[in-house]
Amino acid sequence: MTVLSVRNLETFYGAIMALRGVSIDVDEGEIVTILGANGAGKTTLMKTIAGLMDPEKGAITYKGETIARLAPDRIVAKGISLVPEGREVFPYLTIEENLKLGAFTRHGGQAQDLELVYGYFPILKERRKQAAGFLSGGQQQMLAIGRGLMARPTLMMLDEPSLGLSPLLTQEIFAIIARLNAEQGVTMLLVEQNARIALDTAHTGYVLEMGRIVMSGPSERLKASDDIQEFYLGRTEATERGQKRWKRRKTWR
Amino acid sequence: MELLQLVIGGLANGCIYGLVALGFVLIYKASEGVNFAQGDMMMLGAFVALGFGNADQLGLPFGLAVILAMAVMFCVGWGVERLVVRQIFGQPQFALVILTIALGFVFRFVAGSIWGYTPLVLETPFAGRNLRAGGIVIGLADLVAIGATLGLTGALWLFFSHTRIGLAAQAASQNQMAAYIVGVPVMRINSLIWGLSGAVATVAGVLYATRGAIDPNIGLLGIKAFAAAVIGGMGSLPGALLGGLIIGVVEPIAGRYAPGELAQMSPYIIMLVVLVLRPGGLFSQMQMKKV
Amino acid sequence: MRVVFKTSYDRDIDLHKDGIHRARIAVLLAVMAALPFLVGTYYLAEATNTLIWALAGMGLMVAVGHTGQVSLGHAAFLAIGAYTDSALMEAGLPFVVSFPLAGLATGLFGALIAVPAVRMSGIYLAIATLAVFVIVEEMVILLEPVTGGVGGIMAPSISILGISFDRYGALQNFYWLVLTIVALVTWGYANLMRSPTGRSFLAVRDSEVSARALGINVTRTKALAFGLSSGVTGLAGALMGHYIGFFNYELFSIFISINLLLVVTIGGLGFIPGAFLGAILITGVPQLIAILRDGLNASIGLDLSTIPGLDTMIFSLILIGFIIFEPTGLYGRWLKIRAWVELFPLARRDMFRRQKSYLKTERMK
Amino acid sequence: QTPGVSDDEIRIGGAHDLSGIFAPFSVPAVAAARAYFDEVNANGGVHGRQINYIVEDHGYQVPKAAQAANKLINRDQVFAMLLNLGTPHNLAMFQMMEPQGVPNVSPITAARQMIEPPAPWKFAGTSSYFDAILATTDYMIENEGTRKVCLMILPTDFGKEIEAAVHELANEGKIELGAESAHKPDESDFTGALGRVKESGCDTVGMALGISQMINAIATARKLGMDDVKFMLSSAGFHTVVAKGLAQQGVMDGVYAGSGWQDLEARLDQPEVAEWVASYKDATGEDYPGTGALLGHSGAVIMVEALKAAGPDLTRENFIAAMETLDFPDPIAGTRVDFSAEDHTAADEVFVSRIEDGSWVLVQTLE
Amino acid sequence: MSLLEVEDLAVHFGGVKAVDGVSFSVEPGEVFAIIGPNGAGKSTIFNLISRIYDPTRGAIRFDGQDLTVLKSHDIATLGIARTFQNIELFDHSTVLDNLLMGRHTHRTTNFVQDILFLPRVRREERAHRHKVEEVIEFLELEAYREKMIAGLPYGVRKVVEIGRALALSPRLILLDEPASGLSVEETQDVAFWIEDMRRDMGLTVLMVEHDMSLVTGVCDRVLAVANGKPLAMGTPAEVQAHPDVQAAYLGTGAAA
Ligand SMILES: Nc1ncnc2c1ncn2[C@@H]1O[C@H](COP(=O)(O)OP(=O)(O)OP(=O)(O)O)[C@@H](O)[C@H]1O
Ligand SMILES: Nc1ncnc2c1ncn2[C@@H]1O[C@H](COP(=O)(O)OP(=O)(O)OP(=O)(O)O)[C@@H](O)[C@H]1O
Ligand SMILES: CC(C)C[C@H](N)C(=O)O
Ligand SMILES: [Mg+2]
Ligand SMILES: [Mg+2]
Repeated sequence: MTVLSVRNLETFYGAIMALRGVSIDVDEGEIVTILGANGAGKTTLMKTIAGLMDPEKGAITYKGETIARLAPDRIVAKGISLVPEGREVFPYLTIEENLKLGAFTRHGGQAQDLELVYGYFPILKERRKQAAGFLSGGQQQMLAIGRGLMARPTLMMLDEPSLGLSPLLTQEIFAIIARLNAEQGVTMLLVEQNARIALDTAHTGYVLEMGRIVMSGPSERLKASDDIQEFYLGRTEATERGQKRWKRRKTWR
Repeated sequence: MELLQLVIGGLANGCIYGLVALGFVLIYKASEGVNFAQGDMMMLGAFVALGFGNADQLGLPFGLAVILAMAVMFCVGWGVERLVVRQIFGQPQFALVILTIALGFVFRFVAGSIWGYTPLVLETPFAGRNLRAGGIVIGLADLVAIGATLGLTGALWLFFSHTRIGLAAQAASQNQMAAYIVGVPVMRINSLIWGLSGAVATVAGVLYATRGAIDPNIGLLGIKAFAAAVIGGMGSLPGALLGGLIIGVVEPIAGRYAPGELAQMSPYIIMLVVLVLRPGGLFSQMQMKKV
Repeated sequence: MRVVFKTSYDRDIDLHKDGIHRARIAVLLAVMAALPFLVGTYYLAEATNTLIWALAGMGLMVAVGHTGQVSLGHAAFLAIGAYTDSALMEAGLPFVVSFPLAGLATGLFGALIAVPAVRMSGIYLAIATLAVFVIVEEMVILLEPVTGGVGGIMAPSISILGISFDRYGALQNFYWLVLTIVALVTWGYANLMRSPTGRSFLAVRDSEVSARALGINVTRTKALAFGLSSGVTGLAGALMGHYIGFFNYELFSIFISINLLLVVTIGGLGFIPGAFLGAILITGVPQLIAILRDGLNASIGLDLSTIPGLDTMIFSLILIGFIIFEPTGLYGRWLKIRAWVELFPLARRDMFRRQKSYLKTERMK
Repeated sequence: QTPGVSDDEIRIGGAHDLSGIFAPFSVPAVAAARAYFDEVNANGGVHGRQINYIVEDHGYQVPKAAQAANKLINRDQVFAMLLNLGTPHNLAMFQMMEPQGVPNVSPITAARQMIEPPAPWKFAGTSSYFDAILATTDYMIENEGTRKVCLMILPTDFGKEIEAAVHELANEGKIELGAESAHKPDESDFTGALGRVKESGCDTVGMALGISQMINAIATARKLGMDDVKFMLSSAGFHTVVAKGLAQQGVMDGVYAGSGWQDLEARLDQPEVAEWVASYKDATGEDYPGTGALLGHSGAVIMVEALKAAGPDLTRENFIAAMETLDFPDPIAGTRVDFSAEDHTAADEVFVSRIEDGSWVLVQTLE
Repeated sequence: MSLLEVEDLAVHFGGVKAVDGVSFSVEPGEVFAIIGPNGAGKSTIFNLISRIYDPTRGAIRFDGQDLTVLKSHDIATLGIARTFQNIELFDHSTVLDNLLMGRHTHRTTNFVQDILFLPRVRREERAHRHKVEEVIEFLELEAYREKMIAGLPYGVRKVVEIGRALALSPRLILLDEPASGLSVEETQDVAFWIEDMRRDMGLTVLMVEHDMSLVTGVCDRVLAVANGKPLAMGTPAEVQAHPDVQAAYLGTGAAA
């Protein structure tokens, strides 16, 4: 069943049109990833779904309900949580307060989830009484992910969760994502630059370029595509040192 | 002995600054915005209380009048947020400064239109009643001011540090987007806080009114109270109180002992000294950014 | 939209991006210079007043708009400029000497107080400058031999090369004098903003850490900006003194500081034209309200002046309207209108809709 | 062609503080003046001309006062100015009025500069603060045993005038000077200054503060047990609300004020006064006309009387000449208006009043 | 002589020993990487070099000059430029202006000359712009030249940061996670740029990076740190093979 469906979404920053008619579907229990180059509009899409930005046109339905133009806090209350790009932690609050705020819309069961998050990221437990603003970049990213988990969402949107994380932690994060999805049936919408691990984890993928969806399908099929290999997976021959630099034109343009 | 007398009077006076300062801090804590109409909200609160309480107006009992006035001013604060402040949500803080400077004029106009510009005296049960203890005289009004201020500061402190909404308000001031992401209804919390600051301003206004007469321009006191909040370290409730008390106590002591013009300058000199030594105020809430 | 082809770096360096732009400025200047022949005394005096406010606004703009230093104390710099200029003229110096000296003295004073103040920012600096303002105010009262104390002084009459530039005796000349000064300062200001100094101001405003990492001495930059800011404001103060003719410390009240803040923010923080737009708003709109009010009374007999304070109230509502309509200042709106005209008929309404925006704490520096 | 005068209209201007800290004076003054002009206009105006009173608001800001003067004189071409408020504001406007000789009638400030240095177009409403305090202090020396005077003032021109008067008496050796303290308009605790008063052993305090401040300071003094100290206020403190406010605080004895007019309350039984109070209430909805209303009314009366006296052929010269001939009683202010070529002050009396039972009671009238 | 020498460097924040006895030296023309788990103290080492923090102990020398006695704004004058992990651009200026601000250490005019815009200011300005255009061309930022930073996507900002550092014409450039948030394709560009910086511009590069493909691709030597302490140092291959590094940092699928 489709939990989230986005139809012909257009979003502007003033005069700049960042989304030019985007349509995606996310099925229940699925992990969907969105790939796309810099400035493609991935973050804009996530923010529009989360209610942080107002679309000019188009529809967003979540479990059959229209959620476009709702206030963001109402959307969270419906079970959609976003781990935003660039951490966005509360710098003057302690780590524990940050995490507790993650569960703002919920009542009860916080303590248990707090332990769960601390279990994933022991460093957060060690520092729990410290102001979040002094954490290292990667630690803040852990906190942002932890905070997203605290909401116990039914649809979790992650905008570049691996940003600034060590290789080890990146693997762990994706393991957590896969496990939450498998064990608790949390639906995931994932934006990630590390396309390899994203496609390995996701069931379905979309490619967003210049504010438009240019390609979509099951991850396996995407992985097999030449364009994806070239531009998102980085076929190794092209990166060898000393090799002449040339760019192949993307065939969907 | 005389010094003690000065200090006590100063403390009571400082409490009024502190109370107005609390209003500033409330709004700052929830949105990092500065409400330049805070002093005028105090003025309006005093007039509303006068409208309910004075014999030639509605003539309600004093306590009831104050409570009703607080309720009315809660609605005024709340409404101002809903109708006006919300329109510039997410815009640079300067917009709020201009907006509230203009709102101050509107409040003054409203008060002037209803109650006129001639000073009026609020009738209170404690005006002119004094307690004497060992050569020290304390006005009943002073005691009420000190008590009310301590009570309100404590209650607000508890609100911010120990309630879900208080924490959410602080979160909202630090990062509005993140607060929304975790489901905090940022705008509704702002309305609430504006309402609260209206109610707090009313208490300050009533206490101020016990010391003389009120007219639509008493909101000017807001500037000094704002300074008190800032030297306390804007954003800290105890800091606001402390800032208010410092200014309140310095004033009479300097008035008594400092020569000539220095007496008038002294609160400002103290402000300058505090800020030079602690550029973020006494209870500094500033941090260096981690890069 | 007109596309400008850039063929040399000078295209970017020049003040005007193309000939049309340059021509527009020239026409504006010509009209301004011809104003005394086009309008009567009332409007000419108002124009002079507006120019002086724009000058003061540009002064404050350097601090608030370009280095992010908020000041509630700029009325003090107006005062210092006015009193210094008058004192120097009383001492026998001609205006052409006393005037720049007044600016210089005010600038030095500003830079001096900026040194301990650079560690403060935002509201903290605002309150520190407010305190400085009050102290200056007291000093004005105390320094009675120079300032006339509470009683105040008459501004000396200006004459240059035997020609009178007195505000009341020769308003046209005074207007031209003010116009010349304002034009020169605007030119210098525009130069500053296209030069390394100006860029270092912006750098300090947006990120102090980065500025340091690029080798910018933040303390010195801020002090310089504050000094320039107070210097220009001091010049405006001197002119304001001559314009009003009589002043005591009450001329330079906290309300003047607040009005100046309105000028720079309503106009558009960080944009030179914003200072002019803001000055027009702050000086012109109240007059316009008064004139319309008189007109209503005369035409349909509706006498609004029976409601005390209504003028100020309407002005406040206009301010509120403006700030809700365009929270980042009039200049921003002007740019949008221009974009709309240039794109015509391609512009779409939704292109100018305000997208939701969010604030983050400013307590992290 | 006289500016501001046409066959059926006379334009009078005024720059007031209708939204700033002195609105308590200006607002009722303008209301009262308007009410009077409306009455006159309803009865056909003066020599067939309707009076058009153009009112500008300067909010107690000097630059705005200069703008107002520019508009009134250069755009509206007013014939004369009436009830302009504020000393520096008046002085700034004088710059523009002087070259044209625009008559300035009854400005709301009792500073001496309003008529000094003398000029044909300058007229003041009441005696200056200076004269009032001189006279009042004299009275208090005589009747209240005042020997040593302390001062608590705002550093404004009216504060300075009071200071000057007290100093002059001290120089003459009539009194001794005690502690002097200056204050700010937003000060609200006077314990310290009163401590100095106590220490220097003054029996009388000359006070020139804001209205609320004076109530506060006197109440504080009584609270501190300074029961035998007398307070002397100027016309700026001669306000009904001061009497009422101090009564609320339970203190009122020994508070005196010297001013250029009489308080209304005691004279409500006089028919003219009662009638005016009633009509003022009707016109404004305010309960009770205060000081400002009284000043505004008497200014308007003077203006109308002078216009009448100047005759149908109105010029500024014959207006000024007419002003100088005025001599009539003003029952509302309780004064006698008499101008002459040498005397450009309307009412030269000084009335010393004292608060009793929450009301001002006249204790002496001095010429 | 080494260009940059760090000796027994340490800084403590309250109880947190962010950096605790780190020593290394960077040779001229070298590309040197610091890797390590999150919170290991990598950015803090950068912050110590740029004098944002005062070290608790230890020495930092650049070209023989002791950096710890300098102010943070003096560092750039010596020819050390840096980027920030979380992007610290001047948000309300254009890309071009951001890059021009990078030229600050090369200005010789004072503010009076600037206000009068003397011919000399113009001459210098042309030179600055020339240099900046080179950088723009190098980093392929042409499309963004006149854009405000505030509206740029994350990836472009990262590149502008590099550009601003390059505009300074430094001798040593410190890059804090230059490839984070970049796609594989863009990361490859970064690799090429680093190559060129070293080869064509003669720059020495010190970088922090989590993308091991970039590290192995361009670095000569790698220092691994954990908990503020050094873990291993050597060629990329050596360090990657180090068991402690694998356990603390790379995890099982070390190839990534
Ligand atoms: N605040 C803004 N103002 C104007 N334009 C913006 C703003 N934010 C983003 N844009 C534009 O919208 C487009 C989409 O940006 P978005 O941040 O969604 O990209 P993205 O796919 O998330 O990129 P990245 O991978 O770098 O995060 C970009 O072209 C960008 O220039
Ligand atoms: N100013 C500070 N105050 C308190 N602690 C700090 C401060 N700066 C850094 N720390 C702490 O020092 C440790 C090292 O931080 P640093 O930013 O150097 O990590 P990093 O190695 O760059 O990590 P990442 O890969 O996540 O960016 C962290 O635990 C951090 O919380
Ligand atoms: C009205 C008076 C009480 C004061 C007067 N306006 C002044 O400024 O001097
Ligand atoms: Mg993005
Ligand atoms: Mg780091």
